[in-house]
Amino acid sequence: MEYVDNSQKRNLIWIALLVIVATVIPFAISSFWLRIVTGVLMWIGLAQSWNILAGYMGYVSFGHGAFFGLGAYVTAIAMSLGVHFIISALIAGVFTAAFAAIIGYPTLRLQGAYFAIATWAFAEAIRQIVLVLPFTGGAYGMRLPPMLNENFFYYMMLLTIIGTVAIAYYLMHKAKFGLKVKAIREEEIAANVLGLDVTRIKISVFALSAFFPGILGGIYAYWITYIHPDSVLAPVIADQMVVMTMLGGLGTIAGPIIGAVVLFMGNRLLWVFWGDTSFYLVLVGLAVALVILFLPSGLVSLVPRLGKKDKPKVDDQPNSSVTEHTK
Amino acid sequence: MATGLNVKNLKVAYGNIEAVHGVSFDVKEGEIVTLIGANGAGKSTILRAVSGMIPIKEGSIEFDGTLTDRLPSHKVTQLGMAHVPEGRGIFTRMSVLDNLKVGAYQRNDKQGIQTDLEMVFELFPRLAERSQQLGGTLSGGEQQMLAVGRALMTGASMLLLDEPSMGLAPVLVESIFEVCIDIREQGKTILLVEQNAAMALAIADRGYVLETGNIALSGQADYLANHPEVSKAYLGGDIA
Amino acid sequence: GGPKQSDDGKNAEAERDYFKVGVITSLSGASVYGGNVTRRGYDLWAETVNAQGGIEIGDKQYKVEMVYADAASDPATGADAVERMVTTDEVDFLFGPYTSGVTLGVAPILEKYKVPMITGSAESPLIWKQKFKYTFGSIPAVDLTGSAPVSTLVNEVEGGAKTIAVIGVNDAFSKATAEAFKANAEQLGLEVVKYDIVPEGTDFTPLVGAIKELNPDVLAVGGHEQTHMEVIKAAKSLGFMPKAFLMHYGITTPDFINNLGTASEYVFGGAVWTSDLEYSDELWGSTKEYVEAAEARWGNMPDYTEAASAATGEVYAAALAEIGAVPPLSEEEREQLVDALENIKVDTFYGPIDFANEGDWYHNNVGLQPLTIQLQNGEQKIVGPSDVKVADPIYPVPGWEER
Amino acid sequence: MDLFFQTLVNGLLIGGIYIAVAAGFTLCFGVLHVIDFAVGEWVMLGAFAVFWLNFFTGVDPLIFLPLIMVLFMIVGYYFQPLLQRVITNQQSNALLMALAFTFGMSILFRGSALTLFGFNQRSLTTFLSGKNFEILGISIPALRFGATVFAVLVTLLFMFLLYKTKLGLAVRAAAERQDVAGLMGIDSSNIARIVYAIYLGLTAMSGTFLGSIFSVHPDMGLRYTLFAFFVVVAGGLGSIQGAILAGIMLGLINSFVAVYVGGQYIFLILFTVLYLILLVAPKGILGKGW
Amino acid sequence: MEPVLAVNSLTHYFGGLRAVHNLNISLRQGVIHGLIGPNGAGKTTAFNLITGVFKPSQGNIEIFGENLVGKPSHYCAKKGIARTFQNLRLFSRLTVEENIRVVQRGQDKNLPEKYRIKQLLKLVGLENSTSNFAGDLPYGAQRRLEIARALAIQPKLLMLDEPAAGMNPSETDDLTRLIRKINEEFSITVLLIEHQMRLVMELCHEITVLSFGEVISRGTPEEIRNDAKVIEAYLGKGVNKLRGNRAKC
Ligand SMILES: Nc1ncnc2c1ncn2[C@@H]1O[C@H](COP(=O)(O)OP(=O)(O)OP(=O)(O)O)[C@@H](O)[C@H]1O
Ligand SMILES: Nc1ncnc2c1ncn2[C@@H]1O[C@H](COP(=O)(O)OP(=O)(O)OP(=O)(O)O)[C@@H](O)[C@H]1O
Ligand SMILES: [Mg+2]
Ligand SMILES: [Mg+2]
Repeated sequence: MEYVDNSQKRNLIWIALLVIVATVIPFAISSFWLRIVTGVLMWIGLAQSWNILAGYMGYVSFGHGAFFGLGAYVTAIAMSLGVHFIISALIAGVFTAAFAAIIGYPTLRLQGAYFAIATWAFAEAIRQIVLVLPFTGGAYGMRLPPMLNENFFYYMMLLTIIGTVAIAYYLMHKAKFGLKVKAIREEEIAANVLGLDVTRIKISVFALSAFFPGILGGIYAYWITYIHPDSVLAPVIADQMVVMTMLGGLGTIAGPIIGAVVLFMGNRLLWVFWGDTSFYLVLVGLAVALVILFLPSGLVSLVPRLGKKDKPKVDDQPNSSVTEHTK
Repeated sequence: MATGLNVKNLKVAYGNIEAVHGVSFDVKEGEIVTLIGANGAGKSTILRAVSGMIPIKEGSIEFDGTLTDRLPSHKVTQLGMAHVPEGRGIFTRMSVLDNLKVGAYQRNDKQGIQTDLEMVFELFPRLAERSQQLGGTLSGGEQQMLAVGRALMTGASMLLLDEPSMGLAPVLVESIFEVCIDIREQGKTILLVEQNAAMALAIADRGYVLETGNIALSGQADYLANHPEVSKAYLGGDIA
Repeated sequence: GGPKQSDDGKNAEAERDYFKVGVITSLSGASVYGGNVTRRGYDLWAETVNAQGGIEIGDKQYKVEMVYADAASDPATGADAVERMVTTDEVDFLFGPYTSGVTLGVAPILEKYKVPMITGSAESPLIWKQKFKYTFGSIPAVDLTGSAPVSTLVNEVEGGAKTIAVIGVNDAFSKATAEAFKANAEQLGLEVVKYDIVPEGTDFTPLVGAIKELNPDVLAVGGHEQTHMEVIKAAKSLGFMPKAFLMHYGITTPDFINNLGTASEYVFGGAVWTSDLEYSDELWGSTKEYVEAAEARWGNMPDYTEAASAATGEVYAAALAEIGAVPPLSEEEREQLVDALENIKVDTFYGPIDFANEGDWYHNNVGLQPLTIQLQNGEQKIVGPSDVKVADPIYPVPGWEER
Repeated sequence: MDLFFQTLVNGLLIGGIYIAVAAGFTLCFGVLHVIDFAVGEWVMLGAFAVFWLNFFTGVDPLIFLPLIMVLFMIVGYYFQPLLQRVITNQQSNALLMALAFTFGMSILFRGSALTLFGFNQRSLTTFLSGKNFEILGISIPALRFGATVFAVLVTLLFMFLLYKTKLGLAVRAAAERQDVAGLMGIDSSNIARIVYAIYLGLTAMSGTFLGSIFSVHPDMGLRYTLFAFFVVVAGGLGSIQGAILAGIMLGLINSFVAVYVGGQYIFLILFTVLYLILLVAPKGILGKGW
Repeated sequence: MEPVLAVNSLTHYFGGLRAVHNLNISLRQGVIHGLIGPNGAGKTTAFNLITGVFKPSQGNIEIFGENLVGKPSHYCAKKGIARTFQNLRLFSRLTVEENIRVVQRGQDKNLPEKYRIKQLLKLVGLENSTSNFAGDLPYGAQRRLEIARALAIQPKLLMLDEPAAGMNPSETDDLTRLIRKINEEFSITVLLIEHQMRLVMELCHEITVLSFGEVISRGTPEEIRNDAKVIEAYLGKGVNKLRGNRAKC
């Protein structure tokens, strides 16, 4: 018991430190790097959201870019109607979550690769719809009123990301909900037969994993000031969520964070140093392939403490772990 | 040249956990030898190691005079060993007939294959009825029949059977053991893992009792069948 | 807001004896082709200027140093690139991206830091309607340039086209091109028998098949080089030959001609510049000399995008000379530079460059005359408007078999 | 009426192109359970290989088809163990690992091609290029026709291989359970390498056709990854018959939508149809996918 | 008293194959009912129909008088049906403890003593493996874990599909005791599929014999053991015949 308390205290100290560092970052680095860090944050959130679905529930979505893009468009449209940004971004999150719930109902009946491709197909369909709809600007894209305040966007991203990570951590590692989700990943039929409302759980997870990308899309839109189907609805957005998570470590909290930092930062660093030619792409590609080849459990496996799958401690009071989780 | 199977000091590990701790045994040509032991004793692990499905950690395995412990499973199979794995390993997306044909993959004697196919169908008429059904949609017991049938199709000189009677109706359990006897009469060798130790010892020549990765006892089948501890632990007291 | 560094940085930095010039363009991604074309133009300018000792300001010469960043055809990456150029690399001014999308993504950041950018491409009219103070463009928007070739085909050829089919790809530039073609055609009384905007990556055979059935006099296409090549290939493979093909950007690229061979012959296009024009120029001497230099450097005939990009540098040089600012430029000097750019009119090998100060083409170059060109014997010939043409338009054009 | 038949023919021929890229891909998925993200880049590399061969020798690109096949089969045979390493790792989801790995490879290939060959558009001109012949007033583009015939022949050959030969039996067995296939005397790892080799050979060959029908450049692959996914999924992952049918169906939709509905809606309709197919027939239109 | 489970003229087709035909079963509160029959007779299919995994082609399924046809599986579970699977379906990458916790309704500490994780695991002899991954357990242990997991939802009816498969006779005897205990101490009605007659004959109060999807016999163990039809179709003659066989050679 002693030990547990200590380690919790230690964790708290770590978290406190991280929060302080995160808060002061904007004052410590140049605006260029602040931009990059803001981008990193965004990708952490996207990868983490994807991980909620794929890592814990085992449903690999290739359509998550669509939620990001929808979020961006909903925000842009709402703001063009005069709605305040914060409200617009929240509307975007709720909209994408609701949309995911609707599309999830039929789609989540599919398994494995079929689910993956179906999500990809609807994401493409959405991109095409946005291209032809009258109020999305089509191929001309949409412009948002610029508010060029790096710090603001940094903190918005940070806030959302903390929210994503915290919710993912709480739901998937602490609450019983996470166990149910993992049970579905392991054996859907058995989970259903033993009383879990599999359909409802799957839809909730899908909606949750779409909620944050929706908000992030909204922040992105306002941050970059210009959105276009090719920039916010491109398939490569989903691809990157996948690769970042795999790179970092699937089904862990730290994995997507590490993956996003490494891939996005790495990409940008290579881009800064070798970006005057396309050579940096060779390095990016090579790096991804090599990590997957030699570190199949992702980069988290380099840090054993982080890579550890969430296996509860063996103690003589199995009940104690239960009480602290459910609230 | 030594024939049959000769295993010396076999150690097998899954990751860091050693499941079999230095086991030696042999099966002579034309014998039925049975391995009995509780859940998790390491019986299946030994069979997997012998057929080359999993790598071994230490020791040697010799089959018909060839050292096979470093050979991949398809090479071992080509030497004439057929393994009915635990969990049956049915090709679920292939028809029953194709499953059986895969069994005969390494054979080229059309005539012999045909004869064996007829033999299998005679043994398990259900398979003949369902020859076009996909393996995966068979009932559990039907799959077990298919797994055994498929092994018979290999024409191998030695069979490793991992719980062939599991999930089979009592009548079929009998048939399976009868088949074992038939096969042995054809001069083939059988290494049999069975939970139904009474039945196994009833048809076997010799047996080994495995306890948590070690051989605890071995001897003639009758000796084991009448051994009080074996009887208590694995036969469930008196034989029904 | 913004980090202090840029402010102190500027003042703190010691005098430089060269200008730092940022180049943001697509070196990878969807628009890699055009991105590299613009880069060729920018590079040739820098090399030429430096070979001549640099930009002359007062009695001193200042060389230029180019700093590149790949926008990867993505607005967000472009925005990162600009931020880096401005705050870390502290460039004095910028050459802009190839695509309109990236331009729209980076323009607001330039407003924030007050750094001017001239783009040698980005022809979507959308940009100029936003009225960005620090963003300029040296190629006239496509809604302006699309008019000339249509009017040539209607009014300046024998028989005159009566019907037209217009297709375009659904990206900003291509769609604007198609719209311009259509609008001009309708205005000139042409019957538009088909108008369709297709998503990128479609197979053109079915559409071309349908158009063949309608048999219009002209098939006009809004797209980039790849689109144009595919449309021509599709038409040829279906044995369809209208009286004229009308395309816009892309047919002037060397790849279009190299890859299609005789099939590229007689295609009409809109342009604001061809190598046939005879302008004089301070840096290179004349259009002809520029073309020779570009050909020697890159092994290909320059097209109008490459030329516009090369000429862009000359505008900066002229404006800098006019205000007499030396590197590094302070914020004040950059403001002056923008003022100068707004008012200056520079004669280059590319033609006069004169940025509008108001209206829908705000800060876009309105100094040029839109031209109708036609590929004849592998060269772009100006065939209209009549007062500037160097060759007669060939119409109707010979069939596939007669080449 | 002519337009209708012309549209029909165009659709069928587009379908042929789809099938050409999808044939190997579906085999690759069916047997190795790998969704190769780099499929388009293999197409691109195949096209470039032919381009350079043609550039230096001047011989017609189509003549090189067998050579390309062999060349890329060798590449595939030696490349596959790397991929195998990724997918047989026990602690991870093979499907995802393979996806991420091949995603990396696709960036690598694209970046390399861009760096080495430059951004130019190149064209392959074959003896069929730009030719067409007419039957009953309908023009049939020769090159596309050739590609379709090629694709259909290759696919039929595969079906024969897979369902009528002993090798096919072994391939199907290994596809399902490598360990058990080993117990039947099948060298599964070698089979996997052979299958991957065939897949690459085919994909590279289709690159020859695609490069001549469209054009050759480092980014050309993206589009074909799209097509390949499309056909393979609609047909049912791993089902060759399904791929043929799906290819044709999608080609027809493509063509008829372009002509009768509006080019604008082509992809919107295609993707919606794909999505609906998945919902209604989750194992592909023939219900034969994995 | 109302039967726990009442199945009426249940029929199921797989394509053209009739797997279950006109099956009637009625379970009184508290019985252990055996469902036996040759391989492929339709036993597992019947389980799948009752638990809502498949939708029957025809027929009725009622639990305490409430119709279950067309209801999703989790609804059946809520109404009190729990089951195990012939081909194990544990949550392999969850620990033993988690396998149970995840299906429990409510918090462990608020549940009746005997339904708490600790007690359940003790009941099936897995109290020392709480933090092992379920997938790493030996086969027999996995079977027992499945039973514990099924119990954790506090069912009224427990359906076991070949719980003794892969167990040796002495383990089977342990299992026999376990099932009896569950039946008596938890007052749970049990429907059991099994091929090990040792267990079936010992435990069941009544047995239904299926063959080709149809009931061919029903009765007490004694009646079934001596039913010629059942011997012919299913039981055979037993181990002694083999003994004789070996002696021959
Ligand atoms: N794939 C595996 N990974 C890790 N451990 C394993 C694996 N397979 C078996 N084991 C462990 O190795 C030991 C021996 O298992 P094995 O399957 O050989 O036993 P067995 O005697 O065949 O038991 P059973 O009668 O249940 O089939 C057990 O402790 C088991 O948990
Ligand atoms: N999905 C399916 N498609 C076609 N046939 C099926 C399917 N599932 C089961 N069957 C067939 O239905 C019959 C009944 O199968 P079921 O699994 O219910 O048998 P069982 O009585 O449980 O047998 P066992 O004792 O061997 O487990 C079998 O003949 C089986 O082959
Ligand atoms: Mg075993
Ligand atoms: Mg069964």
